Formats: sequence, C-alpha cells, structure tokens
Amino acid sequence: MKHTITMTINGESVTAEVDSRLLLVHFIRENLDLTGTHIGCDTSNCGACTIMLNGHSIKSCTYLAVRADGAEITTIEGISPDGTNHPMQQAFHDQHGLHCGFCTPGMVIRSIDLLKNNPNPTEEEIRWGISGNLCRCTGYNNIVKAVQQAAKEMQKESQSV
Amino acid sequence: MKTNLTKSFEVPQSTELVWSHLIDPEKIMDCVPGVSIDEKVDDNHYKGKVGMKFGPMGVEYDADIFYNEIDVENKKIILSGNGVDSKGKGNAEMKMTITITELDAGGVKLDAIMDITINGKIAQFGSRLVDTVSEQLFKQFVSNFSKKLAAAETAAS
Amino acid sequence: MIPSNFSYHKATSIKDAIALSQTHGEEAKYMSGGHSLLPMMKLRFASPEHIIDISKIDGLSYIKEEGDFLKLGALTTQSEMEYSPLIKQKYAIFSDAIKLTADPSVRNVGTIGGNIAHGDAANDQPALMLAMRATIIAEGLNGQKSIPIDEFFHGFYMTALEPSDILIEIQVPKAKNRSGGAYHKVERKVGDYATAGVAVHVELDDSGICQEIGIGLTNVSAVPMRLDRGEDI
Amino acid sequence: MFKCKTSPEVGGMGHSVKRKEDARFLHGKGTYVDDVKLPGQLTMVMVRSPYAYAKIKNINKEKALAIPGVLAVITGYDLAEYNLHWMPTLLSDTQMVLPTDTIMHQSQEVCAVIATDRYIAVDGAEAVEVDYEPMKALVDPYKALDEGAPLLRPDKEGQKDNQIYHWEKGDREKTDEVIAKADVVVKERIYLPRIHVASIETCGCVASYDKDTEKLKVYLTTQAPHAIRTIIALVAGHIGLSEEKIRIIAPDIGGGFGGKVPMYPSYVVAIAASFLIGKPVKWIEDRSENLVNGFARDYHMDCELAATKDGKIQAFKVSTLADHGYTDSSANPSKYPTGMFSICTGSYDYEHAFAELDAVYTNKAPGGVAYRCSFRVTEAVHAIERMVDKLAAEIGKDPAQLRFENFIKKEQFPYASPLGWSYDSGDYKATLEKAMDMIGYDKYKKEQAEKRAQGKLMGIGICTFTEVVGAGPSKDFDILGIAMFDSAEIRVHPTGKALARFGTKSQGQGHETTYAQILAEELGIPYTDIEVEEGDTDTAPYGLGTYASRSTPTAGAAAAMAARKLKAKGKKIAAYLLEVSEEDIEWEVGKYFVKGAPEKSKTIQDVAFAAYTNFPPGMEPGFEATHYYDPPNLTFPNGAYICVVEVEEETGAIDVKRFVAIDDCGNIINPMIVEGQVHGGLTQGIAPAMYEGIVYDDEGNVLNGTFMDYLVPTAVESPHWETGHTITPSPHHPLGAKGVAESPTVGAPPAIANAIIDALAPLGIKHLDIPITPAKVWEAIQAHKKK
Repeated sequence: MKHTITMTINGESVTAEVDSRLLLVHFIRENLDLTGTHIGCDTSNCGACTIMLNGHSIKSCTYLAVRADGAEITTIEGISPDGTNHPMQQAFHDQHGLHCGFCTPGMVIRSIDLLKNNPNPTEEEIRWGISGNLCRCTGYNNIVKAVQQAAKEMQKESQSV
Repeated sequence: MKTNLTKSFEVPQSTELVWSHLIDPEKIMDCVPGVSIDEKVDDNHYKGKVGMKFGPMGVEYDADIFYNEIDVENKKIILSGNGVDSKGKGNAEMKMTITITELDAGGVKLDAIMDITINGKIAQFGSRLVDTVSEQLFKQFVSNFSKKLAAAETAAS
Repeated sequence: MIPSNFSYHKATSIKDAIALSQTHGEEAKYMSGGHSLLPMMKLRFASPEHIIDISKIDGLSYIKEEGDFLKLGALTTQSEMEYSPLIKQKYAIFSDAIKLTADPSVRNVGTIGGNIAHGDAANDQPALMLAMRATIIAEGLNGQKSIPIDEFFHGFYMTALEPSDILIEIQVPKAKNRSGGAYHKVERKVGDYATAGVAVHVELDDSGICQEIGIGLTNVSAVPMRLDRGEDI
Repeated sequence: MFKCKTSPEVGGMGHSVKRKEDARFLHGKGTYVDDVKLPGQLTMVMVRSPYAYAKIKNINKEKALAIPGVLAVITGYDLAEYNLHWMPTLLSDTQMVLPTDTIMHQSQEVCAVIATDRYIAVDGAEAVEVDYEPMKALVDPYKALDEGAPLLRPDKEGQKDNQIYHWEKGDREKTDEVIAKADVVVKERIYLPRIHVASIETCGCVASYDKDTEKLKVYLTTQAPHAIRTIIALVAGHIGLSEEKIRIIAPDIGGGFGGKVPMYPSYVVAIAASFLIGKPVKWIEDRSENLVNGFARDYHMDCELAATKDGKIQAFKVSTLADHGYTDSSANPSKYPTGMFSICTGSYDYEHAFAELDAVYTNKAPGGVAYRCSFRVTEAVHAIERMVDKLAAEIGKDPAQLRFENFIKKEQFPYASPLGWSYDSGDYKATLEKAMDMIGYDKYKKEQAEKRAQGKLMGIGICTFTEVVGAGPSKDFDILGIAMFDSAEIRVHPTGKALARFGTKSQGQGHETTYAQILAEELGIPYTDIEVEEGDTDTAPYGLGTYASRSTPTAGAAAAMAARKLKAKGKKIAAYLLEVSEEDIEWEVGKYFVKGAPEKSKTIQDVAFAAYTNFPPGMEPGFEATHYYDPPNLTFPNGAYICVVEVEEETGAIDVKRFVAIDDCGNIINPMIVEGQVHGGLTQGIAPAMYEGIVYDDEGNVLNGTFMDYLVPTAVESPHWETGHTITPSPHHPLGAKGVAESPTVGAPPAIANAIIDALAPLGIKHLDIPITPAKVWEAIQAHKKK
C-alpha cells in the first residue's frame, strides 16, 4: 500500500510516495540520501537514528515514514545548514566529545532537545538526558562536558538576543 | 531455553470422569489453549497445530503430540509434544506429566509437571516472555479443563 | 529488522478509527506512539495486516483536573507528563516512574494510553494506575465505557479492551491534601524493562494516619498486580 | 613531564590540538559503509539458523525467488561449485562460508538472499524454507573434553576429539614445586565471559566486481584492509581474484575495538554474489546478527598464586579452558595462539610461573577477537590482579602495600618476565602512589572502617596492570604468515604541504590528527598542512592495520622514521641552497641553518620547494619518503587504577563512587586524545565488569541478542572518570611512545571487581565472576547468609 506524504526536512518541502512499512530512518537515509542519520541497533536502544520531529528528538528507526506526513523534521545535516557549527557541534569539537563519529549526529540532536527543556542541566541531568543514546568510544565524560559548554553558550546567546 | 512448571489443582469431579478426560486426546487437547488436532497417526500419536496469540503477538507450530505413557494403575499420564514454527524460526518441545489422586473429602487433585524447551527466535528475543506465557497457558488449561469436567458432569446427570 | 507488509490507515477521529477496526477485523491493530508495537513488528513477533494510526486524532492529548479526577488524554506523551507543572507539583509518583521509562526520545513519542493498553506487565504505568485506583475510559462500538483498573488487565498482552475499543482517557482520583506516592523500579540498566517495580500511593488524614493505601507491582506476574496483602496491612 | 618542542601552531607532540576529522562527523558527512551507494547496487540479507546444532536436510528457494525483486538465493552448494564454501580463519582453522550439511551454532549463516532492496531481501529471507534436523548441542566447554562427547569437527582430518590445541609456557615442574612448598597458596577459578565489542556501527560491506576490468572493489568495515586484501586473494585467487585486481576501501569506521579485524563469512558471500551477478552487492548486519558475529574472552582460568606468609609472591600458575565455538577464528598472531596471555605474571617480580591453555570446540559462534584489548591481555591481567587481591585478603595485608612490596622496580627495566617478555620501561611504584594521592586512599580506608562498623558495605579496589602492545616485531609476530610491521609514506608537495598515508586504519582514534602531529614534530610542517589518509589499499602502503594498540608503536614510529629520511635528504638540499657543506647544517624544528650563523637558514618549506625546482645536481628530485617500521620489541604501557564502591545489602545495587585511572603510556602525542581514549576504554571496562556478557542456554540459544538485553552502559551507568599520567618513555620507540587506548579496558574490570569483592568481604564473599550484577551480588549475599 502506497501513500503520498509531504513533510519539511531541514527547511525544504519534500513529497514522496512510500510504502506503509517504510521506516522513517530508511526514508531519510535511502530516499533522501541524508546519510548523517545512522542505524545502530534496530530496537530503539542506541539512538544513532535520533532526529528532530516537530521540535522533539525521536528515534527514527521506530517510526513509520508515513506517520511523518505533515511533520517538520531536522536531521544532523540541517542543524546548521550554512556550514558553520551550531553551539552544540562546536562544543563537541572543543571538548573532544566524539571519536568514531557514528553516534555523534544522534547525540548532538538529543543534546539540543535536552537543553530546550532544561537550559542549565546538572551533570546528572545531562547523563539521564542522553541515556537513550549509546556511545561506545568516548566514555561519555567529554560528551557531558560538551553539553555543559553548549548550555553556557546558548544561554549567553539567548540573553544577548 | 528451558522452563519448568510444577502445579497442582483440584476438581470436584470423580476419579473416573477425570481419568476418562485425561486419556482422551480430543478432550484434553481441547483444553490446551491454541491446540487443534488434525490427524490421528496411531493410538498414541496425533498431529496438529499449536497456535498462540497474545495481543498483537502470535506464534504457530506444526506439532506432533504423543501419549508416552498411560499408567492406569497409578493414574498417571505422560504427554509430550514437539512443534516446529511454521515459519522456520525455531521449535518447541513440551513434556507434561499428570498424576491424579483421589481426595478424602471428595474430588481429585491433579499434579502436573511441565518441562518446556524452546529454541530459536522466541528463545533469542522473547526470553523475558516465556515464563509468563507458560504460567498463563497453564492457568487457562486449568480453567478450561475444570469447565469441561463440570459440563460433562452436568450432561451425565 | 524490518516489519512485514501491512496496510496503514490514518484515523481522523475516534469514530473513524472504530469504523476502520470494524472493517479490517482481527488483523487490525491500533497504533498510538508505536513504541511497544513497532519493535514487535520489526522482530516479526507481530505481523498485523492493518495498522490504524490513532495518533493524529485531535483532542486526546491533555492533562487536567476536572471534578474529582485528574484526567489524562490517552495520547498524552510520556514527555508531556514529565514536563507538566501540574504533574510535577501534585502527582510526583508519575515523575518517579516516567524518568525510569525507556529514554527521553522514546518518551517523546510513547503515550500514556499506549503504555497501559498494551497490557505488558513489564510496562511501568499499569502499576501506578493500580496504586492510584484509576479508571480507564474506552470507546468502542457501543459508545463509551469506564473500566475500573482492577478489571482492566486480563492476561499477558490481554486487557478488557475489545478489539475495536480505544483507550481514550485515564481518570485518577484527584490528589488530596495529604496524599502522595512513589515508584521504585529495579532495572538492569537505565531504560530497561523493570526486573520488578512497585508503586505505592497513600492518603493520610489530618493527624497523619494512613487512610488509604494502594500498591501496584510491575512485572512480577503475567499481569500488573495489586499487592492486596500489603494494602490490608 | 613532557616538554613541547613545537609551537601550538605547528602542533607537534604534547599539544592538545583539536581533531582534524571532527567536522565531517559533526555535520553528518562522514562516509560509513552503509552510506556507500553504487549504481545498480543490490542488497544481501542472510538466512540464519534458529538451532545451535542441526543437519540441513533441504533448502527450498522457490517461495523466496517468487517474490518480485528477489534475484538470487545463494547456498553453500552454489559456493561449493567454486570451492568457496569454506575459508581459512586467521589462525589456520577452517570456517564455513555457507554450510552444505551441518549448522554449528545458532544464527549461523544458512544462505543468502539477494534482492533489489533491503525490505524485499528481508521478506525473501523469511520465505526461504529450510528443513532442519536439530541435534543436541554441545554448549559446555568442560563437557566438550569428556570422553564420548560428540565429535563436532569430523570434517577436520585427524581430529579425534574437541580439543583444538594445548598450549603452555613456563616451567611446570618448578612452579608446582614452589607452590607445594609455599606458606600461602590462594586458588580460584575465574571466568571471563563471552562479550561482544558491539561497536555502534555493525559490520558490513559493498562488494563490486566489474566483469570487464576483472577488478573487485570492496567497501568494508575493516580495521586491517591490506590483510583482508591478501586473505581474499588467498581464498578466491583460483576464481581470478588476484591481489592486484582487488581494492579494499575502509571508509569511516563506526568503532572497531577488534570486532572488525576478521574476515566474516558474509563478506565472502557478498563478494561471491557480486562476482556471480556482476552488480554491486551491499550487506549490512543488523544488531542481532552483529552480536553473534565474533566474540571476545570466554576464558575459564584456574589460578594459583603462591607467596610467603608476609606476602612475597613466589609463583603463579594458571590453567585455562578456552571456549572458541565451532572454529578457532581468533585474530591472534600465528605463533601466539593465546595471544599475549603470558603477560599474566603481571607487574610483580618473582621467578616462577606456568601458564597452559586448552582450546575447545563447542556449538557456539566463532570469534576470539579482542574487545578493545591487545590479544588476550585483559584475561591475563584479570587473573593476576584478582589473585593478588585474594592473597592480600588471605594474609590480611593492605592490597596497595602488598603490591608495593612485590612490584618490579624502576631500575630493573628492561625486565625479563618469567614467561619470556622483556618489559621495556615503567615506574610502577610512582604510578600507584599517584593514583593513591589523587583518590585519597588513606581517607577512604578510614571511611571504610567507619562504614563497616555501621554495617555498611564499602569497597576499595586496586589494579596495577602491565599491558603489552604494538605487535610485531616481525621475527615473532605474523598473521597468516604476513609479518607484523607497519608503514608510512609521506609526500611533501612543492609548496611545503604534505600528504601522508599509512597501513593502519583509524576507527575513532584520531589518526588524521595524531599522525599529522608526529610529522609536525619531526618536520616542523604545521599539522594543519598535513593530510592523512588510510584505508584504501590502492593508495596506502602495506600495513597490518589498527588493533591491539599497535598504531602508535608501529605506524606512528614509521611516520617518525620516514620523516627522518626526509630530514636527511632536506639537509643535503639545504646545504646546497646555503652553499655550505652538509656537516655545517644544523636542524631545529622546521628549519635548517648554518652552524654558527643562524640567520642563514632555509625553512622546511623552502627545502621542499627546492626538491622539485632547484635540487643539487645528481640528486633524485622530489621530497617523498616511505618507511616500513619493524619494531625491535613490544611496548609495555602500564597503569594504576583505584575504584571505590558502595553496595546496598538489601538489593545488591552497586554504586561506583569514584574511579581514578593513572596511565603510563610513555610520551604523549595529543593529551586530549589520550584522555579521551582512556575515558572510552574505562567505560568499556565497566561494561564487562558489571553489565555485559553473552548468555547461552543449555540448548545453545543466545538469550540476549539485542541491545534490549545485551546491556551496553549509557551515560548513567558510566561513572565520572578521573584520569592522570606518569611518563616513562619507551626506550626503543623513536618517539618514546607506547600506545594507550586499550589499557583502561584491561585495567578497569579487575579494579571494579576487586572493589566490589572488598565491599562484600565482611559477609565472607571472596570471589564473584564478572559481570558482577546486582542480581548476582544479591544471590551471593543470600547464599552467605544461609551459611
């Protein structure tokens, strides 16, 4: 069964025909060639496939593409489309919050969502806030530091606006 | 993976009635949730299907069911079954021993021991479910069996 | 891991959903957040032929106190509960449990109604509902019905909901002056299904004497369980 | 401490420069294997066995082939036509590519479905009908050696039982004798469970064979692209895939940790499928497939440690049973079937030791890869470090004090260990002292005494380990006969910028930055002007790859040596340009100058330009150098880790309060990256210590085949790590460096286990195997209460 869906991805409107069972992560990666969103576990445990849907982080491996009809989606490629760094990306770079880079897109998106609900989190709140995103390389210390740095930067930004 | 259930339950009917139900494959299998007998191979060997549905979840096995032992004297039967997942995702084996004892106050007590072995996908991904499901199936069996006996008793009188 | 083929239907209203369910019969399943059902479909433990998406139905996402009840719309996400000031202030037991349920991205999608309607004894919300003596409001072919929580869970993945019924609202007795609860969960790591969990809700009178107590247990049997003996004490 | 020779702009050794590779990963522009999309590409999905041990009676492809989009179902019979159904393992055993008669472990590949798209391929795999005859699986490795145990590998000529090999090292008689006479002997059977590296990116490949050019190109999740190229040529040379026609490209790798060293059957099937169909074929594992593809550990170790009554260690003996699954596909050097396990004598000075190991076949998945550790060092360190703690408990001595009294002393290096290693350098005492200072050891000892008095369970655990990394030297180390060296090739362009290529392959270690820093250190060319490339066998020099912490000890050394060749050539050019003799030229970072006249100088960039434009008559033009570095010895990083835990008696819950890790990895190239590697390794240390373990039931079912049940730690389980360093440079490495990424994975599990056991000591509990979960602790507490 085919469905025509229309959504906004990274600011651009996309219309496509999809099967009922097509998973959103495959739609993003294979139909749209946005390969920054990764697949790591298939069971919504690892968070490598995390994207932003209508302003909330979700795991796109456990979401049907057809259900995203009408949604506004941001993937890692759309976090800072002009090629500069979002404060979160900059913080991951500054704090060495990534090694192999595979979990990084999901981790960055999740961390941005975390700060939306809690702009000034404690270390413990950050750890709980990224608990749905597995990283096998960094041991998380520097990811926590990166989120702390980004929180500071983003608060400065919001104050200066 | 293996799971073992040891359960006892009591029914108010007579030993004869209970025993006659136990040794009749159609009557007893009718009480096991999801089991249907399609073919009698010989007196002690039947072929059928075991299908189970729990909410959205479902499995179906092509099964062989055997009466391994019918011990009239001790009122004990041993049943076994083995089934292959109809989609080739694994198999299941079950051995059930039921012994009945007459109670002084009337009625009988049934002691059942079930050993279940499951291989393949359910063991791999559903291990947290197996014990729960087995417990539930047994409960349903007890309830069905008790009802069937009661109905038989009513019909007889 | 990819689900088997199925047909997807988007329900626009409760009536529409029920009609779709009627049309497609037993092979149709409702999906709200989908975080219980879709993983089972990806593992191919479940292969429904029809999915009726109820997540787009308007008006089923709310958290409000009305009359004697806290009313939770079935499509309220766990995250909406987590960040609701009302819940934080007056119903801390939910905050306890939600923090321990899956992870933030899953909670952004997973709904309170789905968590209960799935009938999984390892889900966290059912124990809370038992402890607080909630009432489940469902709508089906013959209109609305309310089901006391003690009659709701029938067995493993089985509830009092008929195939066409949709859980639409959960009603929890409104918090009293001196009432409160907590949820404790033993899990192997954060976000895991409960090895076991216990939800306790108590109501005290003005002198601090316990008048009411509700205790619900997670994942200790095929159904979410009330600890009657504990409550009797 | 290390003093930087270069400015931060040049960014040589010791500078925490930020990583050059980050930008693409942060913007979602990394290219991992699953991101590769070639024209006409097909997808392959494997059908896998639900049984651990079974005969295949029939495979019916019909229903699968009837699905539109399913193009082929490839079975072992199809491969047998090309003699491709078996392949050699890295340790010269044999492994099925696809079976023709018998299934040997659950989830083994049965056949492959090739389709136009992933979804169709999965449907196709479900539609293949396989008729199995299940058999009783042999799961327990101890039973594998029983008389009358079913012979699992009758296909192997001369194989009479399930033993793969017996290995031993050291003097058995003398060791037994010392143990028999010793005042104190502590014994324990220690099990290190089967675990999986579980890199977040699973394994996969895109194989593309071009019938016209007869060239095979494979994008592959591999840590060792050249070795894989040679193996493919050895396995499939007879069908025309000869080595010069094969190109392996390892693009960005989403974590390796040892799991991406071997050649997996599905790679071969994908290559065969592309060869047969003539189109690119992609195969990507799902997580459940990944978790049964390879494993680490699975060593059952019977340990005995003998000492005098005041705690002077005299002898250590360990007898191990290694469960290898149905074939030995350990990724170990040929002459070292048990890897570096003989490092098990540890950081202590004593004379007598004996280690032996029996490897057996069972109906489990093969593997024997590392899990972020140099070949079997984790097993070795766990054995000795648990035993030293057990000895301390036995004689009532503080475990730190016991270690101080037995350490190899700084002045004893190079130290000949009883089992044959020559430890290069270390200052174990200083390292442990630093760790104790940092955590406040004495303060915690006091706190522990107070807590115990209140009936609370608190533990302090120490691990002082010695690692052995950086294989070769080639005289001892080879894989399938290929000597273990590594390589660097540097091309300095006329404008003084450079391209450097290596035989290794980064999987997150930051090679693009650290190799550039090594070259910056040696040549004075800013690290930002140096591009580093790895992973493409058509362009990179031959090397054995990245695993076992060998990149810095081998390829890092090769970089320095190649740079020194360039420097020597540059000196000649500089002399020519400055019109003095070569003897009059001196070097300081980035610049040649005339002795006694520093104002007369040429920068390395001037010299590079001249190498292409104005070089001395008769000199070979260009400014390039290649070096294949064959290390004279391994390097021996070491460290002291201390962990403090509290255990809740009622529930068994374990709270890691503090964890301090002091590492000595010699001279440090990039402190930021080293610290990051240590953090990551520590989390991969707590993982097997408290959470991970592949669980098989008696029938050979894997009971935790997804991340729902295989418990990879999140940021919540992972403690806040505290790290520090001591530095004793390696005397034989050109940069004095040693390698670090695996030390923490080796050192953390015993520190954590020792801490938990220490916490439980008042209850009489003396040992628990890892993973030490709350459930296991709770059960142990209940059992001891009953006593």
